Amino acid sequence: MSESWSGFSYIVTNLARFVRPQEVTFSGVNSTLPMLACLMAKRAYDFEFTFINVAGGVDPQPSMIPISSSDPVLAERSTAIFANEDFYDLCTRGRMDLCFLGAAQIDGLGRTNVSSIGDWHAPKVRLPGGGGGAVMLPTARRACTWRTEHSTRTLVEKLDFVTAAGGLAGVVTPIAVFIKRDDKLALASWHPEVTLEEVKARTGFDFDATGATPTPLPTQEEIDALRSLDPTGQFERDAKVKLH
Amino acid sequence: MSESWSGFSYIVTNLARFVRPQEVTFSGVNSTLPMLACLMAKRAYDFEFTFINVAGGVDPQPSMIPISSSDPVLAERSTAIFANEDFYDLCTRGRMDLCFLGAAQIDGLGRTNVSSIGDWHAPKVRLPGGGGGAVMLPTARRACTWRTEHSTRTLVEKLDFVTAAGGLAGVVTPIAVFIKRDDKLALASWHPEVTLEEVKARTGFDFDATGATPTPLPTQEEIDALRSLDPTGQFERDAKVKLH
Amino acid sequence: MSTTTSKKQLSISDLAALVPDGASLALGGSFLHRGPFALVRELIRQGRKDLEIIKQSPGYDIDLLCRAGAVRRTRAGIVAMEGNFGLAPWYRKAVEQQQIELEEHACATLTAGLRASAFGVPFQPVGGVHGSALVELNGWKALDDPYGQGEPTYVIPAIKPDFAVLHVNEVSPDGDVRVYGTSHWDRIMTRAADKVIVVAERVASEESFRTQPELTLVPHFMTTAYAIVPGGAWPGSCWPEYEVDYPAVTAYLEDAPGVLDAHLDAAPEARETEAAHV
Amino acid sequence: MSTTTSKKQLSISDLAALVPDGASLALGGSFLHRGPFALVRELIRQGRKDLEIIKQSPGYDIDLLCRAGAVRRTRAGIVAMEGNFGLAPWYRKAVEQQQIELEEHACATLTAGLRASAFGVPFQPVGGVHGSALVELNGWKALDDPYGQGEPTYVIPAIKPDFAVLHVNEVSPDGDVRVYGTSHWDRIMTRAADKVIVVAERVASEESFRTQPELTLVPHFMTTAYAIVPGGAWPGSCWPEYEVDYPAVTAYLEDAPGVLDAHLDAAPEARETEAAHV
Repeated sequence: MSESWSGFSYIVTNLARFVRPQEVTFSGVNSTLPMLACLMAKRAYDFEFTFINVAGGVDPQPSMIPISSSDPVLAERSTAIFANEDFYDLCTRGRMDLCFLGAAQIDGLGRTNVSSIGDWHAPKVRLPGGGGGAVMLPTARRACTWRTEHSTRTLVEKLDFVTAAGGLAGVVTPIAVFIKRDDKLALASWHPEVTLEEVKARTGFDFDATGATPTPLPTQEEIDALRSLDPTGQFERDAKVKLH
Repeated sequence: MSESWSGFSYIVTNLARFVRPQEVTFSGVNSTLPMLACLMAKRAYDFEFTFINVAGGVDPQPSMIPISSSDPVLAERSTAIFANEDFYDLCTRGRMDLCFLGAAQIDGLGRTNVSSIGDWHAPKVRLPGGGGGAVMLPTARRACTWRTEHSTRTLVEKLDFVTAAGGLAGVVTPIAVFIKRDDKLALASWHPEVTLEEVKARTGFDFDATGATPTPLPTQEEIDALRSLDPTGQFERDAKVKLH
Repeated sequence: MSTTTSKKQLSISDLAALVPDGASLALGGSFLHRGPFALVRELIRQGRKDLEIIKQSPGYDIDLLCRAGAVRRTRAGIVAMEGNFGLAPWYRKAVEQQQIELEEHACATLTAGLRASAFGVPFQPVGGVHGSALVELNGWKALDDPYGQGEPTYVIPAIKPDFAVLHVNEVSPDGDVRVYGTSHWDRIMTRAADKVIVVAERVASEESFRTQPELTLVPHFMTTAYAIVPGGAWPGSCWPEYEVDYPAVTAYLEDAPGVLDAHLDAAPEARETEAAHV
Repeated sequence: MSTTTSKKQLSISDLAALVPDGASLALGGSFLHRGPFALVRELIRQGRKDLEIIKQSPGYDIDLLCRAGAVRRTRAGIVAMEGNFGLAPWYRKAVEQQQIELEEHACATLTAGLRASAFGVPFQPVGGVHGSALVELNGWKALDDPYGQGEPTYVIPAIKPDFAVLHVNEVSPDGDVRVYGTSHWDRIMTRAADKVIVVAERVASEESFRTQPELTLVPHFMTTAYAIVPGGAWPGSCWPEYEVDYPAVTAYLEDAPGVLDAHLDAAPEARETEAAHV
């Protein structure tokens, strides 16, 4: 562990910590950080799990780490091609243990907006849209998301549009980890370099913080794994994550 | 053309004559005679059509002619595997031009029974069952069947059970060819060695015979094709077709 | 992944032991072709009872199970020995004498029920069926198109087998599955069932799967366990390994004392076990 | 079959000419990966208008078509350039300024609509969706389970594109199609659409297809016509042939006069035509 824990490393590492032994874990499009988290979990943790992804890969052996999280290299030397229809069906029939889904806005019930900022019919910003969320979030056993910015713009009291409901099991930002408790997002831990008060001030919804503590620092295995995935720091620079 | 046209050759040849240029034609399980008809059409007729079958074959090049019409050799050197879900969907979405389906009893509306002789709940004979018929007969563009016995037992006034409705486009027996006209079976032609009166006497339902004629004799190409498919006459012996 | 390997590979008898009395089994293959017959025979040897058999086109398998008295209920599209063998005699007798319950389907309606399970929905629309007496028999419901575009459409309730049981050409050490030629309805069965168990002709290297992942029908994480039984689809075919053993089917169909036991003893998995004990 | 061959192979411009103004197109691939981009560019060169674009995850393709003013409506799940390129700027502008109509889907609801067409039924149940505002937006209906087992389930109306347009690795002379790596949603698009048109990296021999028929994604009888354009998925990837051309995407995204034309002229199919004219 270096002198400080970067927001980039904080997000990737804490997403990786949602991965559990023997489970099926999925990462999708527009999801570079979850992709790195899944690959980190394969390298850092001493247990087996199945990593499937939107490129059709099943426990692939990619020859490089791609910029695009849907890059076909993520199916390189896969043992099977598990294409889009297949992994969506796996999810809707209740067999997707953990999936990572993108979000622009998140509310206190763990619902997401990926559709529009402002009115859907006359949007200020047209966002990417429904994607996996509306179907996967309510049907995956656990769905997690992340934001590279922790602010009242991203963690909101009220979504501009409810693209997906069903309740996130986890949310990771540069400074905090939320989990689901009583069908709401509750704080699990916060970045050791910020305070609980700062997390509250920068979050648009109220949350329960019972039992929350500073997040345990990354282990040497986690640090080594991320360094091996991003040896030049290019992913970290591209992600432009800021703690403050 | 030999001295007489056997019932076996009559059925296979007249089934083959339902095949049309550029169409997709399917043969299924328990369907040795349609299988031979499709292979005959490939050899005897100077036009292209796509032959798909229940073994997943698409215009295969089988190294032998199998006893079982679902034998995997029927997908040998196929250009694609078009498995069961795929060909059923092709049919239900209206893209199956011609399919051959089995039947135990046929009524004058071109409906079929493949379920039971006698009451379904206490059958005298439990037949193979629904199979392709209930879904394919109403959704294929044309569905044809055949019987190796032409009698009031097989061509009936009233089915013991209506397994499949929708109306057959064609029925071939050892002595007659029926086609669909005004949503009923009408006689198209009869075996040149029997009479129209015999066909009527041996058929359990009334039918229109307007325009019906003796069936045109097999061409040399049809005769040669069938001989090449059954050089030892084994298929003909196994089929046990009798004219009378 | 090497650690998972040994856990998933079982003997045929241990594989069969995963299936309890009363279980519902979707059996792969079609008629005499690439059916999980070694597993079916092993269930009979172990005296399994009250099974529910789900298959669009069973034949030898359902006949054998009926002959052994192992079946409570079957949900099937078309049942026959096929080839020149005609009807399946012990199955026929079991239905005619009402010893087993039959849910008669069109093949595509059974597939629709499996699709509903695979897709995680309670019912699945199916084309056709209109005018068939199977509708009333099974109590299938037609739903109006809520968008007002199509005709009323029949929907089939979800069918969720406890096990999908396949016979396949190759399995990886970790349980990835590959078949050659048609996959019949094996694919949808593996997506609909609670568990997937597999009998394979042989193990192929993980490397060979990584070289052509497009050929994998079932990824390893869906496979609960497998056994290796070369020739296990006997007396049926397994393309391109072997053809139907017609004399063996003829011998099986003889209705005489001792025929069933002799048939079971002649099977590859029985001979293998015997050989192993010598 | 050799006679059919020449009939199905067309130049990329003749292939594009099959698509009339106002047609609905399901485009294969996903984001920057294995999209039928040569065909999309050719439609723009030919001045096609009022197209309906159907794709779970369009990006470069829909952006280019919006930039050229060729789109009337899109039905999509998620739209982005992906990688580090973020949103699709000309698509975004077209929606924000209400120049095109958007039917926003979850990817799986679009797939459900395609499945309904592929299965020949008017509607298709889909898992999830509960609680999403997309339901009201699109007027999706929930149906009760007529068998009383499951929860009310949303059904999606059939989506039937006029054309499925794929970019693939290999095509046989007669139009059989093979792809390596993931097939994305290409398979269901080909089963849902009225016609299938294909751009391939190369022709592979009929013999190679007959040797491994299990790898064929689309059988020849479903393919209306195809063109051969090596590199045609540029600036995207086509596994395992080539990776994304990131500098070309960056250049495309520049908002300046002449950029669109320069981009179209730099495409492989344009350079090939030019070379042919020299």
